[in-house]
Amino acid sequence: MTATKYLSVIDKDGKVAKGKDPNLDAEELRRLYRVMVTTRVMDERALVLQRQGRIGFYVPATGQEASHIGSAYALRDSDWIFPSYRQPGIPLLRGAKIDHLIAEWYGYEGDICKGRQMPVHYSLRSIHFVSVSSPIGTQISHAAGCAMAMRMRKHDGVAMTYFGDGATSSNDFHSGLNFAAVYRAPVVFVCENNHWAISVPVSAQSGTEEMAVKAEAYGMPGVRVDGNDVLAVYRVCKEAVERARRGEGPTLVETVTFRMGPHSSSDDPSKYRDAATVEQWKRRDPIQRFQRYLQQRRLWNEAFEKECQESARATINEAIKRVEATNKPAPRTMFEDVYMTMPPHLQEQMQDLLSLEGPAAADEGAFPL
Amino acid sequence: MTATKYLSVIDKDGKVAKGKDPNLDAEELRRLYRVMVTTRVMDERALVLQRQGRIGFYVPATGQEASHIGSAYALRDSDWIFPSYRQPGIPLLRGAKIDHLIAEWYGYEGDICKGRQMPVHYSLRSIHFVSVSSPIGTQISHAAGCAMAMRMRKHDGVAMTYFGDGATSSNDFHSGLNFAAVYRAPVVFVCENNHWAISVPVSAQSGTEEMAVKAEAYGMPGVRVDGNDVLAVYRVCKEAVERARRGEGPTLVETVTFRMGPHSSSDDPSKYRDAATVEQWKRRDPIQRFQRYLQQRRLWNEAFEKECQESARATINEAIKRVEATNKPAPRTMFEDVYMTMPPHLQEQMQDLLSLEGPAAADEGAFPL
Amino acid sequence: MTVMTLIQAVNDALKHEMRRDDRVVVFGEDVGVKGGVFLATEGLQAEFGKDRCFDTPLSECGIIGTAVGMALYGLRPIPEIQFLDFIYPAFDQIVSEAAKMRYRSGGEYTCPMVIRSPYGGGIKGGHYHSQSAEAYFCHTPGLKVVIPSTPADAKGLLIASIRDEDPVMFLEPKRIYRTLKQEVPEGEHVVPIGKGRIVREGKDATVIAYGAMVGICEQAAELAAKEGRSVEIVDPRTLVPLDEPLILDSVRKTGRCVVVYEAPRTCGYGAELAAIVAEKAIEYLEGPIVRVAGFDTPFPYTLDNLYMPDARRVLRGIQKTFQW
Amino acid sequence: MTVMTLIQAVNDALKHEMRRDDRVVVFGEDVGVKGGVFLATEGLQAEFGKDRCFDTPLSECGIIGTAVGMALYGLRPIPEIQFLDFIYPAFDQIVSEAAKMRYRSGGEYTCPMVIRSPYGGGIKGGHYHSQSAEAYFCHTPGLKVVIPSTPADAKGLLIASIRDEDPVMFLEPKRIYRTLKQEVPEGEHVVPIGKGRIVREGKDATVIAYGAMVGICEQAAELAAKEGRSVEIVDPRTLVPLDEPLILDSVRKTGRCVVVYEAPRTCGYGAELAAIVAEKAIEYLEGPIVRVAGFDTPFPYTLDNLYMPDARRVLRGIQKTFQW
Ligand SMILES: Cc1ncc(C[n+]2csc(CCOP(=O)(O)OP(=O)(O)O)c2C)c(N)n1
Ligand SMILES: Cc1ncc(C[n+]2csc(CCOP(=O)(O)OP(=O)(O)O)c2C)c(N)n1
Ligand SMILES: [Mg+2]
Ligand SMILES: [Mg+2]
Repeated sequence: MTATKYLSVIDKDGKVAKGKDPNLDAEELRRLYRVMVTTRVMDERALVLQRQGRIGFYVPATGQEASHIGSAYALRDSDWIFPSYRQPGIPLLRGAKIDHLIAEWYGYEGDICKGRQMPVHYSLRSIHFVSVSSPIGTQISHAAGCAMAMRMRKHDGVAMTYFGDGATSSNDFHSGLNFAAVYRAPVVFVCENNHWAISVPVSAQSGTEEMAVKAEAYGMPGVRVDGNDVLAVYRVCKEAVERARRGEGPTLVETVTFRMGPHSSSDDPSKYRDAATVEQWKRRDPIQRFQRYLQQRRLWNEAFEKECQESARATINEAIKRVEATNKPAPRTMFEDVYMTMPPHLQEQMQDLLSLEGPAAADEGAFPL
Repeated sequence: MTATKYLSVIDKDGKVAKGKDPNLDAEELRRLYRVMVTTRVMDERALVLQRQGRIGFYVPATGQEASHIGSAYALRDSDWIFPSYRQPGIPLLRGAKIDHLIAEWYGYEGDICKGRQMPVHYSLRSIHFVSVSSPIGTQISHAAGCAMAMRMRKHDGVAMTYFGDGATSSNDFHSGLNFAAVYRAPVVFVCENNHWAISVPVSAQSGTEEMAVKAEAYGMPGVRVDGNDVLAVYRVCKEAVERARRGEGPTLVETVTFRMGPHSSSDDPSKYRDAATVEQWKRRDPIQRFQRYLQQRRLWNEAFEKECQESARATINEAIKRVEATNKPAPRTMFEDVYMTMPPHLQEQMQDLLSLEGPAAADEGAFPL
Repeated sequence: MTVMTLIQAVNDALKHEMRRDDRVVVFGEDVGVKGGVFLATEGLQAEFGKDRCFDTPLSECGIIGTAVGMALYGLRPIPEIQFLDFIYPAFDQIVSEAAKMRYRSGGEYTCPMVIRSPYGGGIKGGHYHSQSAEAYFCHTPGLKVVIPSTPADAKGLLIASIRDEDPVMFLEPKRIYRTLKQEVPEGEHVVPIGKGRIVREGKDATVIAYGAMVGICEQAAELAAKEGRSVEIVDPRTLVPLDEPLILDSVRKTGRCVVVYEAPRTCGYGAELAAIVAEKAIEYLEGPIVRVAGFDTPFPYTLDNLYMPDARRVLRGIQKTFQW
Repeated sequence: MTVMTLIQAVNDALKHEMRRDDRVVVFGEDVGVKGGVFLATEGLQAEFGKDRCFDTPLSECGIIGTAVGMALYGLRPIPEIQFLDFIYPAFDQIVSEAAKMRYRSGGEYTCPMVIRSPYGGGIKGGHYHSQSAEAYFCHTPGLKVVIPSTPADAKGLLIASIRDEDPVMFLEPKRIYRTLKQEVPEGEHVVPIGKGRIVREGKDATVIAYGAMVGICEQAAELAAKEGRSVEIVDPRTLVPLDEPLILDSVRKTGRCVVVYEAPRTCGYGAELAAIVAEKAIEYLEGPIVRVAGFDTPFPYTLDNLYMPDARRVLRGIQKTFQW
């Protein structure tokens, strides 16, 4: 854990110092909590499905719920999100259909992406959640460009983009922040510093301990915040979002958090990090922290918890059942959406495949990462 | 001109405040001056040759002599230089053969690069001056890599790399500085901020007014220095070089200077910048400034000046004559050095060309940039 | 009709589309006040303001990355890459993002944009101002690749590209930016993507060429005519999607095929043309499919006139298809 | 001889060369403690220390850019790109710098290095963990491109690549990293660059394939044998420089040619193979040159088994060369 200071709001007993509480109303607070719990439950279910061989791969976000849900909560629903693969709670926060998410894991018919991407690479246009890419960092300059467009068109939207500590080394981090600063684009860059890029620690990623300080290079404000404190994240991001909306330009927000699980279902973190640090961070669990706050405000009790957990589990399990009853996309779909209309050479290739006789090769291989 | 402070050593009257003078010996000072003058003369001659159609293209460095010569002077001859196209004085400082430089402009037989690159893209291995590339910024990560290698091998060399304000936006600026910082590589990054990237001013290049501040993002020191003051540049770079050699890691040095001429022989700067600013900078000419200093120290007089100018002109003119008496490289050379040994398919292509009858197409086209 | 050079036709098309559709924005290095190093964007900033035509920082990665973001948001970005040789810092954004966005999002997100860039040899630009990189983009599903060879086509194809719903690589043969003048229709003029043209009719051999090579092939065809050989020249105009029927019909008619391109020979676009013909029309062939191409070396400076295919080399290629 | 998988053979070759030559350094994302996501570099950091095997920041651009600098200084860098799909941020450094350094410096500066990267489909990696990008590199003069298809070749070719004086793209077919076990010579074992191999002799048709497609073609050849057709399989092993005589001899002997590759069809390396045969051996052909390739779409996740050429498709390709 780093020595540098950053904003926290909820203390270890769930108390908030005067003047620091964003004073969200009861319904909203409970909704936030419910989304965080559902996100956690979804992670757990998915990892089980993966181990059972029912889905091929998964990327858990356990431990990072406050970071991405608190920040996204600072936006209007019409604002645009340019995510990485580690913000599964945002679709839940914005009311995406759970079936869409789970169909994506399976890559089945009901998947908006038509089985073209690996699990958790959601794309949900209806909630302005832009298609997740695997290449690290590419979404950062998209967010800058989208925000530049908003500004040119004099719209009052804001773009928010998410990426990890590893992504700060990418080409797109540099160009995205530079362009955003030069054009004063309304964008908030959220760097979720979870201390690891697969097996590479932050100390081997950057000459700086902090990520927020990188904002200096672009002449924009950089803010560091306790990423396991949903209210602190919300407060800091709310300010950054308002600043952007006022036309005052971009902000880099660093949420200091920790990747509690493996990088993905294929990773074994015990090979490269010690259990003690993980244990330390367990005590800072963002859901428990928020729970204590709600308890303080008498918005949480065992019954509410039970209801949250059970309804999350039920919703997810029912969706899994529905999705598992569907099929893989038809072979024809493999040739669609390369272009708006299918050009002759793809039609020919499609006919070629569809006219084939005999059984196709079986699936093979297991994903290592 | 920017308001921000930076180190100057020589004042407008050629005086140096006590304790600031690096106290170079007389011979060395005069040598530095001579190199600066020769560089300026070379620029002037080359632009004339270009206008006369004797060479195809040229990139002047007029106004930036102190910046690149003063910095390179802080190195040992065995240290490595990773230049851009705007440090023509460094080969002169390091004693490169003038014929090699001029043959490169013509792309004739005597050109080390065998006529493969445009003028001023020198490559001079014997003086550790690494092949200049046109793509902006790529040399920055080479310098970092070279310095990493020096460190791994426990050699005490230093790498110095040069690039413009525009290059700070490049992918390689970001990765080069990041890698250098992470591995504490012995490298000095010299950003020659000449205020323009062709027609794009610094204000449209970066959200910051300074370039040195970008060092913060990498956790390395950033220093801003008067780039038209050869002693100031030398002092700052000397410190950075020593720091690197002591194993304390990289430094970003920003030399604040001005591109007095066009971007290249194809550019007309009157289209995008006003004459007044250029006039203002003319008064800060680095050669005149240094001359006043030498005068103060009684190391300069009219006779010395005349001798400097004339010998520079004579050396260059004689070399031009010698080079113009040579020929284009043989067609065969076009196929060499793609690989260490020529593979069969290139041999075949070479035979194919050499067996052709009839006159080849004439040269055509004029370079626009 | 007005007589225009190819670069003027590009400028005309940009103005036409910017007037017609306020979602169209043009940006890149030096495209603003300077109007681009070749003046393709001259006058745009003056007419349309700095929001619609602006200079960018020196980062092709950022130029294309932000263009993707703008396209996603609903604009019609036309980023300029100053020279095609400098597109590689943006390669990831083009190949991994722009090209795959529609597919990977199941068709929900799209990236309509036109990446304009001058390419090819012929201006004494040497190593890094002369490359022909079209094959990289042709090998990337999701991109369209368009190359005009005349001023009228430049205007008509650029307008079609801007209106296209997919990302288009619009590569301009800089060698003929100003060497060729031609009548170009004023105002609306659309040349559809996916349709080639017969540059010259002939019956003994088909030469396929695009960009600046079309003119070279016309010279070679004249030379061949003197030897009594009637050469047909086909210009595909769009490399992806390709007008295969036009090419195959011509080859089936003439029975001979020469493919000309200035990029390095190995794995160039001409290899694709040769492979298509060898798969679909081989039974009509009366000679080998001959490729006349740039050499498999980087682009040289002094000897660039020897590097680029010229009429002599094309003529010899034609002759070879008869030596069976 | 020891029985090894392809990935073990890679690891063995790296260790062998690192022991032999202390200028050899290995680096990339997760190659240190973790030993690489496929374990190609397992044990290297433990044996050779952090100066010679180390993790890097998440920047392919920086990985290759610094590798160029190290090579210039005299080291023998072996950067790993975690998946070939992620090489594009480094494309500029590879294409503009590593590939052109020797040429543009008149031979004074060189970039001997081996860029290792797993490529191709078959591990359920979908869109971004499955691509076959070899054609981009084959089209780039100055690079060598090597692709092994067996453990023994992997070791021998990797050692040859490390000792080569030019930059080599060493692309490893990840699909067969562990599916194939074979005896591999211990210690010194060099397979020269530029020499292909006959995988299987035959007389009726030649199938050219490399990487994971070699095994698929062997299955197809078995099926064809049942139909009474004797198929010869040629594995070029190095795509650049290519063992042309081996291929042309085989095609001249069999009179039929099928080219198999899993990359997108248009402008893939197979187009080059087809074009070479169509120029140099067309008079021996008794059927069209058939390409069996990946489709011109991005790589899908769920349907990846349909995307990659399988024995059915190769068999049909063979059959087509007989239907003239
Ligand atoms: C350009 C690129 N290089 C490498 C990878 C392989 N990879 C996938 S995730 C990852 C680490 C990402 O770390 P970070 O940015 O911190 O995000 P986190 O996974 O911690 O959320 C790597 C190296 C990739 N996806 N893209
Ligand atoms: C990657 C790349 N993009 C564009 C260009 C075209 N270009 C040549 S010089 C230049 C401006 C460079 O500005 P700066 O880095 O400030 O250096 P200066 O010329 O001022 O010394 C540009 C855009 C290039 N050479 N490389
Ligand atoms: Mg991380
Ligand atoms: Mg500059």
